[in-house]
Amino acid sequence: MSEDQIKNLEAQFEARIARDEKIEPKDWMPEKYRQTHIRQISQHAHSEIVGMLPEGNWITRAPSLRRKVALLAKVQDEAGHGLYLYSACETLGISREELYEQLHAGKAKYSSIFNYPTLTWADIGTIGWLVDGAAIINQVPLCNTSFGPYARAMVRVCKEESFHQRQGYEIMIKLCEGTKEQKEMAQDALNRWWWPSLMMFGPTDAESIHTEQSMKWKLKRKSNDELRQQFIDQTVPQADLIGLTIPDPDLKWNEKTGHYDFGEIDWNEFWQVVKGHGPCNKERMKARVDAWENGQWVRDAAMAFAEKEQERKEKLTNKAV
Amino acid sequence: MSEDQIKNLEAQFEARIARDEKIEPKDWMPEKYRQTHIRQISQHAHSEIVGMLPEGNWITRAPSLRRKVALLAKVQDEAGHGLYLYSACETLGISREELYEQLHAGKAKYSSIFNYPTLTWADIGTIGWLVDGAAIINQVPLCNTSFGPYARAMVRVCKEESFHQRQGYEIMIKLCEGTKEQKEMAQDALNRWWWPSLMMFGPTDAESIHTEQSMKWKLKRKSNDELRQQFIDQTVPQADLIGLTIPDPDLKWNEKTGHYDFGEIDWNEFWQVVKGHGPCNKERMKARVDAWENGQWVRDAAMAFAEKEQERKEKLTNKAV
Amino acid sequence: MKNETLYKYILSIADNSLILGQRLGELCGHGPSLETDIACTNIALDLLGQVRSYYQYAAKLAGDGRTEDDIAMLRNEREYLNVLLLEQPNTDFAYIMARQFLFDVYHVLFLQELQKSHDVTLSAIANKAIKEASYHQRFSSDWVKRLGDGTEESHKKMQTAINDLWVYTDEFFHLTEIDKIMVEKSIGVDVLKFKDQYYNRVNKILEQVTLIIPESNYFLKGGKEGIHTEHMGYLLTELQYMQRTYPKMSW
Amino acid sequence: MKNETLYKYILSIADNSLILGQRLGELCGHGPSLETDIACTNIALDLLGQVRSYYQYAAKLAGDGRTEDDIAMLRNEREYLNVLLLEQPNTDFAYIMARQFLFDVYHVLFLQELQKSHDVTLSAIANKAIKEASYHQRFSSDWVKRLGDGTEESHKKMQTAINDLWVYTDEFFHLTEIDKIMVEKSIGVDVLKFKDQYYNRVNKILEQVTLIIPESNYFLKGGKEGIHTEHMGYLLTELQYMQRTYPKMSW
Repeated sequence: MSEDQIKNLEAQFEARIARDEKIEPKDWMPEKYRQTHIRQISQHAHSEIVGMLPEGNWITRAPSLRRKVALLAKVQDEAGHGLYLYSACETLGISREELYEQLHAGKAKYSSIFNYPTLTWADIGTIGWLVDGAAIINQVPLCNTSFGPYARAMVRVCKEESFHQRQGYEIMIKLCEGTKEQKEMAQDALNRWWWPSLMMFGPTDAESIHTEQSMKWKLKRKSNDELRQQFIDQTVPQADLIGLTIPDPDLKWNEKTGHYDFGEIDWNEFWQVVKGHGPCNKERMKARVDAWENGQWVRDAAMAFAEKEQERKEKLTNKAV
Repeated sequence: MSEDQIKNLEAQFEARIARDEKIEPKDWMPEKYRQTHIRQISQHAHSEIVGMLPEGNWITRAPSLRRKVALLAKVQDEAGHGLYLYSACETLGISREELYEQLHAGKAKYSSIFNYPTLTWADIGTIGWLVDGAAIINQVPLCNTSFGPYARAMVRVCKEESFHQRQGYEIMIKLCEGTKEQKEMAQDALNRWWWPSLMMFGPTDAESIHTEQSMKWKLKRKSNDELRQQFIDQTVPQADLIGLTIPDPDLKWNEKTGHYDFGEIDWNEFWQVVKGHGPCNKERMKARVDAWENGQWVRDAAMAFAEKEQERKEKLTNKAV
Repeated sequence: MKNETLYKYILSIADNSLILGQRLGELCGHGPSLETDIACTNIALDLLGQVRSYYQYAAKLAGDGRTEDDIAMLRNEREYLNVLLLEQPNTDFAYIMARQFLFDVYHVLFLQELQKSHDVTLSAIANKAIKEASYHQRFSSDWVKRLGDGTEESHKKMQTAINDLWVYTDEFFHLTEIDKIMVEKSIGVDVLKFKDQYYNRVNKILEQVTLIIPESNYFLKGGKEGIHTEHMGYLLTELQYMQRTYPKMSW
Repeated sequence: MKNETLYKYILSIADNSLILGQRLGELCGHGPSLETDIACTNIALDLLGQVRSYYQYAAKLAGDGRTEDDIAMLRNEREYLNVLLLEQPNTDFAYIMARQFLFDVYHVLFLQELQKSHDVTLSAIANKAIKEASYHQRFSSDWVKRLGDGTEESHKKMQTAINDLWVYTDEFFHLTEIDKIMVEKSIGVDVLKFKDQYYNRVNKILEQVTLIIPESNYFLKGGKEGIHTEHMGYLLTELQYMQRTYPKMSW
């Protein structure tokens, strides 16, 4: 293809996106579009499966059968999200194995929030409430993103995430209605998860890269800071409602802007965790790599068996013929 | 050596034993004496180290700091017993590694009692009270056995075992003085450990082998059944004293014999466990083999380091010269 | 308690599903693939769903204010009545699937009979649960076959798992005093009825993939009488942690 | 509580020994040799002995009827004040010895200072404990050297352990508000005083056996404020099991 032809294709491509048409896997797309989507969708998929770990940590210790069942179902949903996000990613010409390798080699990222430990039962409520809450704010706009398989996956993900978010908040309500110990547990969890949750929206706009291109491709519709503000404005009243205090002395309602002002985020902590030195980065990666490596013989066996079955079937067919 | 010479040596040897002289490792001894002692001493050593496992199972869950410390110390004593019994055995010309190999390959035995699980805290008391109690009855006569290193090891072992036995009984006293739940826990443990404890004295005399030879060498002074009777006669009043019921409906005092009559032992269970099919045989062996295999690199490193140190020392000496 | 025998009988059924569900819950996020993770979680969810129905019924019978959670999480080890097989640890995926398979075949046969119980609640629970159990059986049989007839390594691992867990299968067919009374009253299941069928089904699958059927005259039991293996205590420390640490709270 | 600051300060010392003692207790019977088993148990025994003295003192200060065991075993996770290093699992013998070594060097330096405390009880406990800690330090340093300069495999394992645990060393030198008040009152130890000495000692041993001193600007902390790692919860389920399950009983 000549450079002109490519330019032409690109122009048509951008026009389609501008018209809100969906790009499908078989369609022509610029290599950068493909790469960016592989990176973002896989990062999203990895986040789902790494995200199973902190919550999975409380399955055996859930305080009631009802909560145990709900938590199991939630973690299972995350595995499901991982599954269809990996599938969406595979339509771009990369295998799940390759994506895993990138994760295990530390080349691919996942959401930093999952590098914090779950220390009490209230953390499970808080993750649902804050972490899923933040995720939804990040993800809802993606239901209309330009790449079809990703957009469709996100519709389903967002629906389930909302359910998880409500379920998490309900755990918190219950704790806050409970004994002094339970309420303290809830407050303590909020104290520990609040700031990491704000960091989920990424660096401030001033420091953020890729934004312009992502806006054009509808991978992003609002800036990090706008989304963060939206999250804060939405969450503060929820905390108030159940009598929890946001651990930010600078937080206050600003009549003029119609938003909450808030304190300075500890960006040192943010970068420490992003760079792999958070409280659980090593454990999370070890858990994933161990699961993968310990499962190798199982996957090999399944493959070998499937091949044998195929052979048996073929023999049978040949005989029949 | 001619046959006559050997017979002569054997006669002298038996005479020494008959005079209660101790046989020392450097002394001449019949091969059968050596083999029998290797078998018995190593079996005893193995019992000590396998015996660490059921009790070790409660170290992390001991109910108080005082009990945790006492239990740790007890298990440590058992490791110590293992250590000097292996040493006594090594004087007969076999290495600790070989002895371990025999154990791990299932060729050497250890006391079957340790193939029962410790299920509650009361089991720790019961093991001290009954199992150590039975062990002492088996072992006290060995303090005067003919083979010097074994006899001397047994003096120390028996002293510590008595301490453990009292400590175990004291745990039971405390439970029986406690709440209804605690007393039930004590009774339940007695119910589960009573019969296996009786089996510690081995098959009935009618079924027992090796006894005559062992009597001569003072490896044995009383028959299995006599020792078992002694144990029962000693233990029943101890149970009465703290209000526990021996789980044997046929148990009753026999005025005529001056002993307790007791019910039939389930010899099927005895042989099942001896043959390796008891509740924990597999787990115990796995724990030992795992410890040994996982420790290989550590022992290798220690050896390599020691050699390097030696070389360094030699170099230094050579330089000095 | 008026219906103490029935109450205990219910626990002996429910505890099986609880303990197996707990073991499967440990795995979540650590399986060999996302698909197996999801499937194992599904099984755990089914089992715990059944568990809740059973314990809710037991709680009603107890009538002393105890809830399903009190019954599930506040008994002492000696009061749990599950068979020993189900508390065995997640040694590797072969053990996990062998344990599941050896249980599922039993579970389906058991529920088939329980459907006929004169106790309508038990019969209704069984009626719902059997569909789930049949699915579990299909899943675990498939994996026994896959691993048994996969690679040399997987065959060896599956054989080891079957050998090690085999000693616990006979306990399914050990009738406790409670079982006998319940059978008498046409509430409980006479497990001996389908013992041959159980081993036939199991053996058929094993033979199909050239796994050797263990020959042993020695079996282990005790769980049904509340005498467990040393693994159980540790499982309970986690299962009970919250209920023990924060007594009488609502979550 | 009148002396709440002192009380918490004592816990922050005692919890270190308790949690490390608990970790060592898990090992008993599973070590690479009888000799190491005995030595590790010895260390656990020393630590738990110290622990008892500290908690008995704390119980006296609390004066609310709580015993050493209540304090040791009936707090919630957030109330344990040990540093994160000591709750890290017994991954392998290299980790166990590296963890021990990194603590022992600190412990000796800490107790040296605590001996000078104006609180006579703490000073007396320190006086006794320092002899034990010095022995531990000798033992663990020897093993760091042995594994560091043993085989290629052991060197690699020891380096990995040091690398992974290094991030927890800085927490020793993090002064909490309680620490500061106690230093102020000449009761507590100003750990910053011997920070350089600590790293000098540690580095000297590591260099001696060509282990690379990790260079990291990132450290982890939280334990001193009761914010632990995910390992802690599981450790506590076992440590607390009996006290939680059978409350208010005497053993």
